[in-house]
Amino acid sequence: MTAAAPATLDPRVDLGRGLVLPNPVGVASGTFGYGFELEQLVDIQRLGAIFSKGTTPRSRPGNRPPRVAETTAGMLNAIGLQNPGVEAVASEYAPRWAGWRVPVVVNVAAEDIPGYVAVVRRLAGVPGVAGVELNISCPNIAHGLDFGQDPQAAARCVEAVRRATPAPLIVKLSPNVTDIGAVAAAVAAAGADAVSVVNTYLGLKVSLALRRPVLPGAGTGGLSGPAIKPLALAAVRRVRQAVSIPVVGVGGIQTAADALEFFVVGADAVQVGTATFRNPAAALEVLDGCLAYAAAQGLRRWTDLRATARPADAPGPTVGPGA
Amino acid sequence: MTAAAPATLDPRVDLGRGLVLPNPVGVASGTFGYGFELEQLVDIQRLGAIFSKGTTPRSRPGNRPPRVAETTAGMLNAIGLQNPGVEAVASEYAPRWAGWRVPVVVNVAAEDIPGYVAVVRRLAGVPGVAGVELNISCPNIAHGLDFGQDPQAAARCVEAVRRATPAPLIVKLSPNVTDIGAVAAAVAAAGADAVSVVNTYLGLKVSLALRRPVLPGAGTGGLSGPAIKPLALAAVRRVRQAVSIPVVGVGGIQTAADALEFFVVGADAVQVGTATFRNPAAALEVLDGCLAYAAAQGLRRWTDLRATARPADAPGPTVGPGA
Amino acid sequence: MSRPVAALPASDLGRAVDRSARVSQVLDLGAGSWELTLECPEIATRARPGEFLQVQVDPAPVPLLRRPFSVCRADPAAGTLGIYFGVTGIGTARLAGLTVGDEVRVLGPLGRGYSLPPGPARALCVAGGLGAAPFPFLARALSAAGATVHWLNGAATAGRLYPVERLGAPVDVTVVTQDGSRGVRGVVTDVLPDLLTAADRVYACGPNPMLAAVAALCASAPTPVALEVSLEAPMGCGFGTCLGCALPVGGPEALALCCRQGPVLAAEAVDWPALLALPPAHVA
Amino acid sequence: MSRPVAALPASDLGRAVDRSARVSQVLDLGAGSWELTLECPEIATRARPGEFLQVQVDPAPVPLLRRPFSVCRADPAAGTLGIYFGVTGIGTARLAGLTVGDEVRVLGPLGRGYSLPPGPARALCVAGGLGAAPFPFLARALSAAGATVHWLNGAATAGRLYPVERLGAPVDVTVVTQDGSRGVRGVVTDVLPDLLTAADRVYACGPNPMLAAVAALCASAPTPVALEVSLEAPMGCGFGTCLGCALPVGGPEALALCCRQGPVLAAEAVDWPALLALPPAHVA
Ligand SMILES: Cc1cc2nc3c(=O)[nH]c(=O)nc-3n(C[C@H](O)[C@H](O)[C@H](O)COP(=O)(O)OP(=O)(O)OC[C@H]3O[C@@H](n4cnc5c(N)ncnc54)[C@H](O)[C@@H]3O)c2cc1C
Ligand SMILES: Cc1cc2nc3c(=O)[nH]c(=O)nc-3n(C[C@H](O)[C@H](O)[C@H](O)COP(=O)(O)OP(=O)(O)OC[C@H]3O[C@@H](n4cnc5c(N)ncnc54)[C@H](O)[C@@H]3O)c2cc1C
Ligand SMILES: Cc1cc2nc3c(=O)[nH]c(=O)nc-3n(C[C@H](O)[C@H](O)[C@H](O)COP(=O)(O)O)c2cc1C
Ligand SMILES: Cc1cc2nc3c(=O)[nH]c(=O)nc-3n(C[C@H](O)[C@H](O)[C@H](O)COP(=O)(O)O)c2cc1C
Ligand code: FES
Ligand code: FES
Repeated sequence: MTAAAPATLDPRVDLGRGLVLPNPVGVASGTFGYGFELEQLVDIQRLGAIFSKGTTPRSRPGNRPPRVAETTAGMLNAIGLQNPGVEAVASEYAPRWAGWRVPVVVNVAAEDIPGYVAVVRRLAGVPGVAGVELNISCPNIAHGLDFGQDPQAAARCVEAVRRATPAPLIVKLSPNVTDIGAVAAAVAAAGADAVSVVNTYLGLKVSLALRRPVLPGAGTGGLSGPAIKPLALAAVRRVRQAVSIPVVGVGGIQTAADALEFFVVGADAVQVGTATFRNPAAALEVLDGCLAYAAAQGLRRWTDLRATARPADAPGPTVGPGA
Repeated sequence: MTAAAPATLDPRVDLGRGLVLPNPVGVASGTFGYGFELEQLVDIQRLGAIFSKGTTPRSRPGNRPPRVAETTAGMLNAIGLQNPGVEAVASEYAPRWAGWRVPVVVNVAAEDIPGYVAVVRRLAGVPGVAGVELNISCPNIAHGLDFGQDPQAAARCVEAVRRATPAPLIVKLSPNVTDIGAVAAAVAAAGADAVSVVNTYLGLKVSLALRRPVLPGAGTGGLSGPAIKPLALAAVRRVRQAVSIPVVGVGGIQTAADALEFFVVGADAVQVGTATFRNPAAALEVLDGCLAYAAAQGLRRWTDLRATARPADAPGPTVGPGA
Repeated sequence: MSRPVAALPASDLGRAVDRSARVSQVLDLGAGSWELTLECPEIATRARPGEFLQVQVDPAPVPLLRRPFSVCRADPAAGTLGIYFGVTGIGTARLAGLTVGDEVRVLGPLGRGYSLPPGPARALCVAGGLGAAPFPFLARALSAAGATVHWLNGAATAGRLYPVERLGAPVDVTVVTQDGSRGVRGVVTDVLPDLLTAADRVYACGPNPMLAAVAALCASAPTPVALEVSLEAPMGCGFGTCLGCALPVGGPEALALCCRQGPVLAAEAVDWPALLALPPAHVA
Repeated sequence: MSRPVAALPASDLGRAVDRSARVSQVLDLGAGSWELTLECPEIATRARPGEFLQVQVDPAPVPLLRRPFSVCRADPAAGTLGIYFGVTGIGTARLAGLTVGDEVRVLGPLGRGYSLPPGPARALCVAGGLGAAPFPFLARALSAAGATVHWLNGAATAGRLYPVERLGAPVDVTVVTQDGSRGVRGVVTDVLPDLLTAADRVYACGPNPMLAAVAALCASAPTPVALEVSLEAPMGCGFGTCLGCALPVGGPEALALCCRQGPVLAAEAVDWPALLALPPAHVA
């Protein structure tokens, strides 16, 4: 696989409906604000995309503290969707994004379908908004589960949103499900242009000194970081088998090698999340590493990396995990 | 909570139907063989219980290699239930266990309900077998999912096994589900005496050099180790809310503090798994640490550690994770 | 920038840089406290008193997050930064195990620091234990700005006192220890009322209950004295994108970001009852 | 003990102990290879050639698993053990960064080693690169047992050759490098046929393709020569409970545990085609 003949890489990634990322390395929702903080620290214009903080119909103050807690090679967060609301995003932030080279995709959250619809309607056609990423890992009051934990509920939500906006629509899947492939298939059928895989895993940290969970309320938070990378890779592979729309891989990516591994299991693009907290330039370093690898290996598209069918290398049975 | 008056700890844990562990720290299935290897290295008789390697109706050679792969603060395994079959366990191993102080619980796996029933029948009444732990994270041919991923399938399996044996019956739950509480409730209603929470998480590791998953077959394996501790704690807490039978916590426990955290969220006993690979004496060190803590804190039962209802410490909304 | 829920000014991130810094001194101050000197000319030049650094303690992802530390000393001439810290967990244990020549990544300066008086003033620094960390830097800056500085240095026991003799700035010092092993036996708030009469502004850093008590005394003094406090919150990032470091600053819905709007806040901005109801930052 | 699927004898775990060992020497041998000396009298006394150690390289859980290394030297008098290793990933990088006085946990001796000839014999050790690791110990033991030892030392290039001069045992040495930078240009199997004629038994360690080629030559020699090879497998535990280190030793269903029934196996027990079809251990 070493590059004999010179080959030119096309670094772009088409996520559908006209959303073409200049390169496959974006930054994950909730880890990069609305792009303005890090603009002062790193060259954000080189990124493949910025996925904004989750944005709701109205402004939200977020959860009471503490909101983050470290775990082994991971972190839990229960921010509670603190955000200024879609109106501020559409009227104050988007005009600034309109002058940026990096596409900004607005991550959208709401408590019910009308809420999701209201947010995407407000964002429809707003210059500077390159697309929307639907965070369906929000509590679905009607069913007691998150929208993203039930294929039918997820599909209904996506159908409604699809009707409400002509914007490129990426649906961000929750990994806290029995079969993420089924949810992916449901939202693809409902009109998603692409899926992001995955959101955080339901976790909990205990304070032994206090004899109770560290985070308030139920004590649970979303686990992210290197600890979840093998789980996210398995999820991406499952989704890749279930749908043919583009897949954006996310979960524990710290290095270019991590990102390239997501391409191997079928991701078309990736997002760098928690790694930015450790290293504000993480996503750019991931991008540079991927480009260097592509050059060294003579890749022409990122999909060149996809795992080919596994050769039946040796006989013998194979059962599932935990065995 | 410092011990003013002297209090005496009762270290025992009653898992139901006569299975009383001398202390709450056992070793997890698949990480301690059938107890004989480590017998030569550490004082296994002080353990709370040994949960054996998964045992099937007939001997199994297991998966082809490679079978294990390291991840950040975790490991994947796809052993494929290599085991000598229930007959060898009942006739050769159990007689040796009969002379041991440490209770040995046989972990049981099969491909279908008749298989599970056959194994527990063969073990019923065999001296040396203190109980059975039903590993329902096995592919359920009829449904395409594991038994443990579907509350109804899990319940049917447990009901059949319950009828087939008078032995103490612990059901080991898969965490790869939308709601582990629902599965726990279903198996409790079906006659489980206790539940173990959790088995491994579905994960995958990629070899970039080979451009394919490291493990053979589908490439997925079960993730264990410190990386999953926050996930396992959340699962135990959810199960504790869903059932009133004893809960055995397992997942990422390395230290006494880790084990005590599981008691805080509602575990009655714990299992140490992957940590044994790093340190063959891990479970004993966890036990000693728990006993020292109990003495220092004047605990009388391990359940004294359970989180009391969280005070409404500060106002403000709280939503789910990943937000 | 994310719209802060509380209308407090936010720090200027344009001044922060992320650099690999060489450890040039590791000083064991006893009782589990340490001072580390880092070669980092750019940050040493930019830092102001009360600002903080995000230190990546290990190249391996355990611990995953950086650790926040106040700038304890900044010597632009030498190009060095100092941090003063106590070993309380895995991150600080790793830091204490560093040796001269090791490299750590340091992001800073971050946050909003203490405001220096515009003209000559009588400044009082109130430190509780490791809360002394920002004061060597602040005291020198205050002296340089023409202020007189009184340092009220409190700790549980003598061994836990910041060694003020390391200061190199002309300060008056009052020492208070809970066990009486040095200075006055008691807590800082026992002697604070007397010192307040001779102070125009107070700077405090230490455990939340101490800060709350100091705030109450400053507000209820015959002539109320302006107080700035440095607060802690568990941090995901340190630069305002995780929204993890919320601190209660008003009614139930008013939260400020410790890393951008703090860590130094005017005492009157803080919702003290809500702050005291939080679990200590070190368990989060 | 778990019933091994392949009916090969298993190691005696009763001899293994888990100890904290002090690093007493760290030797950079160049080209990314290192020799580490560990103070560990109990294991130094018990170890036999070809057995291995499970080394916990970091107190933090990254890397999580111990790393297996052959015993390269065991000096019961000095109470020391030596390992010879190449930096190939995070664990070996950590090991190379250790300094004298650091402590690492070492579990051993583990596995089944090379069998020593009962009486005088002509032994041939065939080493490929880092596969030299078990041979310093083996060569000394062979000499002590009255055998003559010929060491066929191969590597890609001179810098990657084990420095046989460190041996301190009377051995004949033939050096082969792929780039011809020292000794014969070529691979060990180029010169092996000649050496085989003067050998009663062959011991080999190195990459699987080399071992397979050596096995083919030993089996097809005019007088077939007994060969023992040391194999690698990704290991979860090192002591037989994870069942992770399976190696193909027979038909499709016959697997042996590298950590208990290996790492040294008789060449004829190995299913060479199946072994060569596996991905290299270092990607698992
Ligand atoms: C703005 C700011 C400035 C600080 N300045 C200093 C200083 O100059 N000297 C000093 O000794 N300490 C200071 N601290 C506290 C210091 O950050 C913690 O002691 C340190 O993070 C503990 O890390 P650990 O890994 O040893 O502890 P662990 O308990 O293992 O850390 C676990 C997690 O909790 C967080 N955490 C633990 N304690 C605290 C705490 N007190 N505040 C916030 N997060 C915490 C850690 O950052 C980490 O994410 C400061 C905190 C903040 C927010
Ligand atoms: C019985 C035995 C004896 C060995 N003796 C030596 C020796 O004396 N000198 C030496 O240089 N190497 C030896 N090896 C290989 C050595 O164990 C690996 O080089 C080492 O584990 C690499 O660790 P890492 O963290 O640097 O690499 P990584 O690639 O980061 O390790 C990732 C995972 O893969 C495993 N792994 C990586 N390479 C190998 C490998 N070659 N074999 C088995 N597992 C691997 C690691 O143990 C770890 O679990 C031996 C292997 C075995 C099985
Ligand atoms: C502090 C924090 C806040 C997050 N907020 C959101 C959010 O608002 N919307 C969303 O869809 N995902 C959110 N996420 C999830 C991330 O976008 C990402 O899916 C997840 O963290 C896994 O990737 P990582 O391991 O690279 O961080 C958040 C994650 C973190 C750590
Ligand atoms: C190598 C290996 C083999 C395992 N085999 C089994 C098994 O046969 N049956 C079972 O129920 N669980 C099995 N498990 C799961 C463990 O018992 C445990 O539930 C899981 O590893 C989580 O705990 P830990 O993080 O402490 O290892 C296995 C785990 C490992 C690592
Ligand atoms: S620490 Fe992330 S916003 Fe303050
Ligand atoms: S390494 Fe665990 S059985 Fe061999």
